[in-house]
Formats: sequence, C-alpha cells, structure tokens
Amino acid sequence: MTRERMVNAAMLLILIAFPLWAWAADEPFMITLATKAVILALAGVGLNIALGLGGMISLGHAAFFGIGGYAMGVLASHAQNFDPILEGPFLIEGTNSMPIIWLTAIIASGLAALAIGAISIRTTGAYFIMITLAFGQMLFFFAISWPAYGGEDGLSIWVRNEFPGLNTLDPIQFYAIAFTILCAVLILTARLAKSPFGLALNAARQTEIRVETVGISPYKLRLIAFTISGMITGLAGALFADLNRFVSPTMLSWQTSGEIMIFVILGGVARLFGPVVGAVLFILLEHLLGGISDYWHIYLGALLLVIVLFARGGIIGVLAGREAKHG
Amino acid sequence: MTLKSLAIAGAIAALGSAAWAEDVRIGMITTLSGGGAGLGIDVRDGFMLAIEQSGAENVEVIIEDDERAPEVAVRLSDEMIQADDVDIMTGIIWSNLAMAVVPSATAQGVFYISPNAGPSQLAGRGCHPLYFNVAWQNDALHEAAGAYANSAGYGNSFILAPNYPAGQDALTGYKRTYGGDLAGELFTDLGQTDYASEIAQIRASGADSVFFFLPGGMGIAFVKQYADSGVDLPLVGPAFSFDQGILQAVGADALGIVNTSQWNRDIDNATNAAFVESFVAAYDRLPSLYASQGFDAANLILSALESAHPDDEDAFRAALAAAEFDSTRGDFAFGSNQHPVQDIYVRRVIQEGDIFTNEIIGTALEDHGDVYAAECSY
Amino acid sequence: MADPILETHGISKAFGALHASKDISIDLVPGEIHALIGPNGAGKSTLIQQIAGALKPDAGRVILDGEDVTALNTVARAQRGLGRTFQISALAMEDTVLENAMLGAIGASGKPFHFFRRALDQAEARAVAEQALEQVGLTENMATRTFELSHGQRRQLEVAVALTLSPKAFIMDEPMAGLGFEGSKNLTGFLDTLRHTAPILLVEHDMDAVFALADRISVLVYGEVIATGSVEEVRNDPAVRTAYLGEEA
Amino acid sequence: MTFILFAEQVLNGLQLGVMLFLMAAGLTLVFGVMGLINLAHGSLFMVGAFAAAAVAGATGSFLLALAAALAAAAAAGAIVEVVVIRRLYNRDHLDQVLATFALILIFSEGTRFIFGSFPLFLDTPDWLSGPVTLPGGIQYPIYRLALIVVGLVVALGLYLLITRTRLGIQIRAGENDREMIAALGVDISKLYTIVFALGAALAGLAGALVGAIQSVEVGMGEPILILAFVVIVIGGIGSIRGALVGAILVGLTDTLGGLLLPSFFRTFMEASAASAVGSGLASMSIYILMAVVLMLRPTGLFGAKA
Repeated sequence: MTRERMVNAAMLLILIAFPLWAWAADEPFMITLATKAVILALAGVGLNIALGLGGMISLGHAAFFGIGGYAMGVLASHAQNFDPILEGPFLIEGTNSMPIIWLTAIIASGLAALAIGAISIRTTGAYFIMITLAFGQMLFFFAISWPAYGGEDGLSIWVRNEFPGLNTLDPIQFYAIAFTILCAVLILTARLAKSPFGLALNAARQTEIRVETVGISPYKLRLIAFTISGMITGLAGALFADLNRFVSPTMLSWQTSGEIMIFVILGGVARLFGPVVGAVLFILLEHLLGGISDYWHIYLGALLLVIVLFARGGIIGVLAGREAKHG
Repeated sequence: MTLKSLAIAGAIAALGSAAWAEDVRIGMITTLSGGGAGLGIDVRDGFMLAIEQSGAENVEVIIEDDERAPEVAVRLSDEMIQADDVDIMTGIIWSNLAMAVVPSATAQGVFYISPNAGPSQLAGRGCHPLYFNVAWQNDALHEAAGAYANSAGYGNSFILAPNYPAGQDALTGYKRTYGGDLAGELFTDLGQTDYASEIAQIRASGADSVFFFLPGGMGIAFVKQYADSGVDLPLVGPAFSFDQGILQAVGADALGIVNTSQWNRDIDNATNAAFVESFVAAYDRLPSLYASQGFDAANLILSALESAHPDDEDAFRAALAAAEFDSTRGDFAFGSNQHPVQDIYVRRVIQEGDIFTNEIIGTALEDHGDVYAAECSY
Repeated sequence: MADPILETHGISKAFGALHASKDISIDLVPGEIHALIGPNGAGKSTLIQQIAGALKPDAGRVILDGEDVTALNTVARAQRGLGRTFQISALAMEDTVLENAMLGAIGASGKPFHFFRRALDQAEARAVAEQALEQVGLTENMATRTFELSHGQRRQLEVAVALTLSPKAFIMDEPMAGLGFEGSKNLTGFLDTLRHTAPILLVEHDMDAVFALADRISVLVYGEVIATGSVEEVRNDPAVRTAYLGEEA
Repeated sequence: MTFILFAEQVLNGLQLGVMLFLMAAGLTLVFGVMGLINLAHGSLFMVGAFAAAAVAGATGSFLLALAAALAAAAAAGAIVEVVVIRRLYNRDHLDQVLATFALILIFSEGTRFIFGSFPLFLDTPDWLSGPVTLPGGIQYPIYRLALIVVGLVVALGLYLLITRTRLGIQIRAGENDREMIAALGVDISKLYTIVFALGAALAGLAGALVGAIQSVEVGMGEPILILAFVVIVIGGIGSIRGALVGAILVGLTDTLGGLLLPSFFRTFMEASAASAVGSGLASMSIYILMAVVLMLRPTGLFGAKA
C-alpha cells in the first residue's frame, strides 16, 4: 500500500468514525459539520476532474454548484406550495423526492457545463480562467435579478426533501446519504482516471499535439470532462441546498468558485482524495479559527499562501510525498 | 465553539419576579465582519447594553458573526439550535439571511425576535407564532416616504432601487402610498457604485422629486454623485442611507435630505434619552437606528422573561405579544402578525458641530401596521 | 509505380512577406522512404505541418490515399492513417511507456470514449501497444515513467506510438536528432524494414542516414523544391550542388 | 430619448472606461511582462482609496490625498511583489490564482482591522465640485470630466513611457523574451518590482479618484477587479492598447446597455417588469460581450496568437 493510499484509508476511516462518535455522543451539530464537509468534498471531486485530470483551471464552477442548488430549490418550492412548475402543454409538478431532484440537478448542471465548456474550451491559459469566471458572474447576476425564485433573497425550504425509506431530517441518516454518494463518486472518478478516456484526457493535459496525432480530439475530451465535472459539482450543489434547506445566489458567486478550488488545492490537485482532505480541513479551520478571531480570514489567507508557496501537492502531497500522482 | 460573548450579569431578583429559575439562552447571529458589519455591530451593542442594564443574571447571550453569508448563517443557526440548545434567536440584519434561518429555526421550536430584517413573506403567508419582528416590516419606511411625498406636494417622482427583492419591495411600498405620477422607475445593479447613468436619466426625466432606496455603500455613492451632478430635485429615502453609522461617510452632501424612520435620537421620551446617553457613554459614539432596534429587541425579550420562560411556549408568546416594555420609540404595539404598529417619522439631515445627524421634522404615518397582516393566519 | 499514398499539389504558404512554401508538389508511394532535406529555414517544418494538418496552406491540396484532406484538421488526418513523430518528443512525461503506447492504440481503435473500463485491460489495444513497443525494443521498459527514459529511448517511444496507429504513411521529423552513432545505426536499420509496413516521408539532417535509407530525395531551398530524384540524381544535380551542398560545405 | 441624455451617457461610459483602463493597465502589464494573473489587484485599488481617505481626513488636501494613494499603493505593491509575488512567476496559473486569492483575504480583513467596518469619507475637492455646462447644453459634473482627462493623460503617459524610455524598452523586451533582457544585463528582479509597483500605483490612483465619488469601504476592489479582467480579456491579455480599447468598450456597453435595454423592453412590457428584465440583462451585457469576443477571437482583440 502506498503512503497516499494509507492517507486515503485514514481519511475514510475518519469520515465513518467521527459522525458515529458524534451520533453516540448526541452532538447533532458535529454531524451537520461532517455532512457539510462531505458535500463540499463532493463539489471539489467534481472540480478536480476538470482541474486535476484535465488541466482546466475553472474559476466558474460555482455556476454548476448553484444550478444544482437551484434545481433543488425550484422543485422543492413548487412542491411545498403545491404549485405546478408548468401547466402549459403538459403538467410538470414540483417534487420533494431527493433522487428526482438529484437527477434534475445533474442534467441541468451538465447541460450548463456543456454550453459553457463548448465556448470556453476554445480558449486556453489565462483566457480560460477569465471566461469561466465571466460565465459564472453572468449566472450570478441573472439569479439575483430573477424575481420568480427569490432573487437575492434566495429560496427557503421548510423541510428537507425525502428519500425513500429514510428520515432525512435525522442528521446521521442524511449524513449517510451524502457519504454514500461521495464514496460512489470517488469510485467512479477513480475508474474514470484509469479508463481509456482518463488516459487520453491526462495525456492531453501534458501534450496536446500528441493526442491530436493519434486521432483523438483534445477539445472533445476536455468538453466531456468539463461536463462530467459540472454534473458532479451540480449534484453536490443540490445536496448542499438540501443540507441548508436554502439556496441563494451566493452559491453562484465567484468567491464560491474560489473556495471550491481551495478545497482541491489544500488537499492536493489530481489526487483522488485531495478535495476530500481539503474540504475537511477547510471546515475544521472555519470552525476553529472562527472561534479565535473575528478576523479569521487573515489566518486562512496566510495558511493558503504558505501551502501554495511551500507545500506544493497540498496536504496529501506533504503526507504522502511526491510519489505516484496519477497512479 | 466560535466567537462567543457570554454576558451574565446582575440578579433577576432585583426585578422582583422569578417566574423562571432556569437559565435562558439567546443566540444572536449578526453581521460583524465584511461589508455591512457596522449594522450588526450596532444591533449587538444596543442589545448588549440593554442586557447589561437589566442586570439579568440568568440570561446568556451567544453572539456569532454570519459574515453576511446565508450559508454561514444557516450553519450558525444549526449550531445554536442543535449544539447550544438556545431558546431564543435574534440579530439577523439582512432579509435574505432571515429567509435562510427563520423558517427552519421557528419550525424547530425556537423563538425568533427580528431586530432588523422584515421580509414580507414572514409577515404574510409565512408568518409563524414563534416569530416576532421588533423593527419594522420591510415596506414600512418606503410607505412612509410615499406618504411624505404626498404631503410635500410632489406629483411626479422618479424612483430607483437595486434589482433584488428588497429593492423591488421598496418601490412597491412607495407606490402603495404615493398618489402622484411616476417620471421614471429604475432598477440598478446590487452593489453598483457608479450612478452617473441613473442621474443622467433623472435629469432628463422632468421629475419633481426622487425616491431612492440604496442601502449601505450604494447610498453613499449615489448621494455624493447626485450632489455633484447639479440636479437639484429633492431626494426622499428611507433612513438606511442616512443613519448615524453611515452619515459621516456621506458628509455635507447629505445635508437637508429628507428620510423616513421609526426612530431618531431626539424622540422625546425618558427611555430614549437614557438610551442615547448610556450608549454614548458605553461606546463613545452616537447610537444609530440599528442600535435602537437592538436595544428594543433586548428589552422586549427581558420584559417577556419576567412573566414566563420560553420553554412554556404559549405563555412566553403571550408575554412577547403584550409588548410591555418601554420602547425608545415611545408607543409600541404588535399587530396581528406580530409585526410593529408604530409611528413613522420624517427626518432631515443636519450638522451639529462636526457631526452629521438627523432631526425629526414631522410624522409621516401614525400607528402604521403592514398590509401583509391580512394574509397571516396561525 | 503504384499510386501514391500521400501527395501535395501546389502547396503555398506565406507568413507576411516570407514565402515559406512555394508551389510544392511532392508524393510518397508505397514501400519507399522519401527524404526531405534542405538547410535550416528552408521551410521543411512548415511543409510537414501543412501535410499533418497543423497549418492550413494558402493554396494547394493535400491528398491522403486518394482523399482530399486539405480541409481536415490533425485529428481527422490521423484517423485516416497519417502517423507522425516529432523532432522534440511530444510524450506524456508523467505516464509510463506502456500508457503512452496505449494512448496511440486507443486512438487507433477509434474508441477513446470509454469511461469505466480500465484502459490497460483493453486486450486488443494492449496487444497493439505491446507489439509496437516490442518492435522498437522497449518491452523491458514498459512500466518505466517516460521522464526517466534516455533521450534515445524517447525517440524510440515516439516511433512506437506512431506504429500503434498502423498508419498508411509515416511522417518523421528528424528521428535521428540527438541519437549517438549506435542509436542512429539501430534506428536506420529499423526504418529500413519499416518502409514495407508503410512508406515514410523523412525529414532528416543526418546525411549518412538519408543516403543509406532514401529511395528518393527532395531538396527544399527557400520554400521551393529545387530537385527531386534518387540519391545519385540529387547528388549530381548542379542546382543542388550550388544552392545546397555548396552552402553546407 | 433626447440627444442630451444620450451624449451624457456616452460621457459616462467614457469616464467609466478610463477608470477601468487605470485598473486594467496594471493587470495587463503584469501579465504581459511577468506572466502573472493577479487577483489581488483590486486590493491595491482599495489600498489607494483608504490611503487617500485617511490623508484627506487628516490634511484636508485632495492633491496630498492623491499623492498618498499613489505612494501607498506603490509601496504595498512593491512589498507584496518582493515577499510573495516573485515566488509565483515560474508557477502555473493555478498557483497564481490561489496565492493572490489568499492575498485578497489578507488585504481585506487587514484593512478592516486597521480602519474598522464603517465606510470612510472621501469627497471631491471644492474646486472640482458641481456641474459645468458643455456645448450643446449638456450639464456634466466637472469632477467626472476631470477623471476623463486624467485617465487619458495617464494613457498617453503610459504610451510615452513604453515607447520612449529605457524602462519602456526593457518592459517591451520583457514581454517578448525574458532570457534576452537578462542576457543584456538588465536587473530583472528590479524591473519586475518596478513594473508591479507601477501597476499598483495606477490601481491606487484609480481607487482614490473613484473613491471620492463612491464609498470607501472594504471589498470595494472586487467588483471593479472583475470588470478589469473582462477588459483585459476583451482587449487581449498583455496589450496596453487592447486594455484601452477594451476598457472604453466595456464602459460604453455598461452605461448604454443600462439605458437602452430597459427602454427597449418598455416598448412591449409593463414599466417595472421592463425595468427589472432590462437592467438584469444589462448587468449581464458585458459578460455577453466578452463571450462573443472570445468566440470570435480566442485571444482577445489585440492578443498575441496562442
């Protein structure tokens, strides 16, 4: 077992043991915190496919996170008010069933990623960063000024949505749902990285012209990767909205994009568990530093600087050394 | 676990009543950092001033910073309800944060006393027995501005607000009471800082007055640019852009502007005089609208605690609804939807020495409630 | 002579005032090595890029196996059977040797969009990749990461990746560059047999290799082909002697 | 719509454009010469505004305030360059984005720590207050006219600096070939510090100039930073000329979009709905402009081919 695998296994163990402890000790808020970490990790895992495997520095992933959140908000608010979304040619009702909401979130954010990616991936380098940022801002302003779904105020859902056979309002059960999804996506991501597609995508990041000369279109590879990446981040957005029972344009802001990117970097780019370790650490910092000072963002900023400047490869890089990255 | 100011002082025995023996925990989530932190700081300071003055020993206040982010507010409220087991919550400044926190807090059986935000959803169909607003329903000051415009004889107003729900509500509120024509109606970007384009349109519109709702830095920018533009139509707005905290940054450009408020430091009653004096003594600055709201919110809670503990939901609710406390505003009562019924005043910005402040020049609306009360049924 | 696999018809390309390609028509027939030589700046790279699809000619056509591919990009030309190696290795340095070869095999299979099967478990593609590595003598190094390879081994891997495509024609840009005497000799021997798999358009500075391998030589000077013919014909061409060999000597 | 309104809006667009240019010039220079994406450029804008407000408050002099803004932003820029930024030149864009994002957090909270949470006061000087009547009967604030003039003068100054001076030659050489200027014996790390401080000073100047008609508060730099990014992407990253053209294009799109779109929707919609939809679209218009430009030219209007 490589050291990276040991770090990963330890992380998984913590993610199982900590909530169980909190459950036994009757600390529901600790479970809520863990749930938040797991969901943000999922968003980071999504981004990591574009960022780590595909080398696409997207500063606009908040768009997909927010679309996922709004998929939940729109469907659930219509269900809550017994007010169909569309009566027109055929009836579309709102729903409070999590699986349907997830599916909608995945499809909606996937379509958005496909459209944004189709334009953005024509550009490279700094232009790509900026154009993804700009698309994110476009959606952000749209959400703010679109009155039908709360605009700046956002949408509040009184109760959490339902999952067949589970009581989602019980923190540990909702945690179980989020954790299961994270594990499933991690397995899929690991397989994706090893697949023919992953191999080609990874090669396109290193040497675009080689991939072209073996008859594979890097544009197509990246567009698909960007879309998958957006879908996963969108799913995370739906879960995040359900955790908070609330969705607002803040989820679409560029600071959110920056934060998702921070999870990935804190943990380690292109490492399977990088975003997981990063998100857990971020939540921990937010919780602990927030208690020390009103000005905790200064410390967060300083820590981030140190990691970027001196600990390349993130926390996992530090723990596991610079051995096998994509293996 | 995060920033916790614990305030425990004095003995309840002094008040001669011990209807409750257990401790009461109040969770305050408010904005203490980033843009708009000044408002939260004022609410907190006003609130804590009242708690300290009461000498209440068994009241514990847990204060946390929401960074003006709904997600943070939700996390804090989860923490307060699930981990800290608070009985009462308060403190939120912004409507969008209130919408994120209040419905789920009240659904979990916690009282929420709003010291500032009063979104229409919570006053109407979304009203809740455990939710009280001690400041105003969001529309109130705008409706007062419309009433003032009528009495001032304005017949052709140009109105503008940021393009977000509170902005849209502001224009609706103004139009609800205003009887004249509209020379123009504009939505600006939220957070916009340059209003040259809007001012040009005002200039070209042939209006006789301008109503605007631009809270925080937006208002500062607008007023300064407006003064510089040479357009000299009278401005009317709600108090938010002309309150104590912000007025010094606007400066002389704000002099003479008329704004509407349910409070001012020159309201003539003993409670208010004592509040202003003790606030200045404690914090070395003049209190703002928000400080008075925080002060009133704390006194409302304290007055209800005298007769019941929040664990006895019905009794505590009845005690709150009675509103038997001395408000800095003078007369104060709750309407059927547990929102204030109160006078709204017309103020004008003046200069006293180096300090810019307001004086009351009239009353826009008396015993004013809100239109959403009719939609509220428990 | 058999029908040519690869032809250019009157290719021209100008960058501003600089005419990098002037009305170039060359071809490549089955079983041959056609060497393209010329001094630095003669326009060899520009020509190769136009044939491979990285640059669009201002005028003229590129024909691959009877099909006009002028309007197609690099990807489409690769899919139609153009195998290319680069002067400066274009390999995925973080990946293993086998993974690089697999990339070619996967590209050739036309099925790169499989998401959940392990790439290395794709039996058919793996066989192709392993065979190509064996052909160039890298079987021992399959699990090595590419950045650990020697310069010569990287050149071999370049050729192996091109081999996995089973191309109809090879374009090789200075495959001998940086190889020692021994390395050049080995590669020369290998290319000598490779020409029967598919013809090779060879750009090379190593004149010993060119004279040993080439069936035909085209000489490019200032963007123009000044001579095409067998080794002997080109050696004796007066224009070549003055314009090219004269300068080099 | 009257001619006067339209003309005034064009002036407003121009004024927004030249201020964006002051921000964008520094960003694009730093990218062109050092290859660095600096998200913290907006923080330098804020530093300039706060320095100006502090000095204006203490001395009452607007000119001293401007000088203080230039000096403070240049100093902050030079310090940040030496301590942090120079470690990022050889890193990929990802590290640069993150490290400078971290700098934003530090600058914003640090400023709040020093100056508190309330907005500061900074006003236009008396001698530039009030409106002036332009030919055609257009009433326009003198201060905004002055901003246009200052912006254009700075643009001209930058042009002269880059085309006529030794420093300019080194900057241009740096854009083309970094090894080359090192080989020519130019002290490259000093050059980088100077370029970064120059960009910072321009941002600080913009902060002070704009701060006088807006509010000086923490977080004021981020909205304009994003606009400045849009500007340099439209203009082509690294191109000063592109920054100028992009800035004016964005300025005009923003102001005229805010004017024309709502009135366009008013022709077939109810007034307040038209206003809401129109201004919603107007706030998206510059991003749409950017997307269109990049679709047609993936490296911007004046960008080098990738």
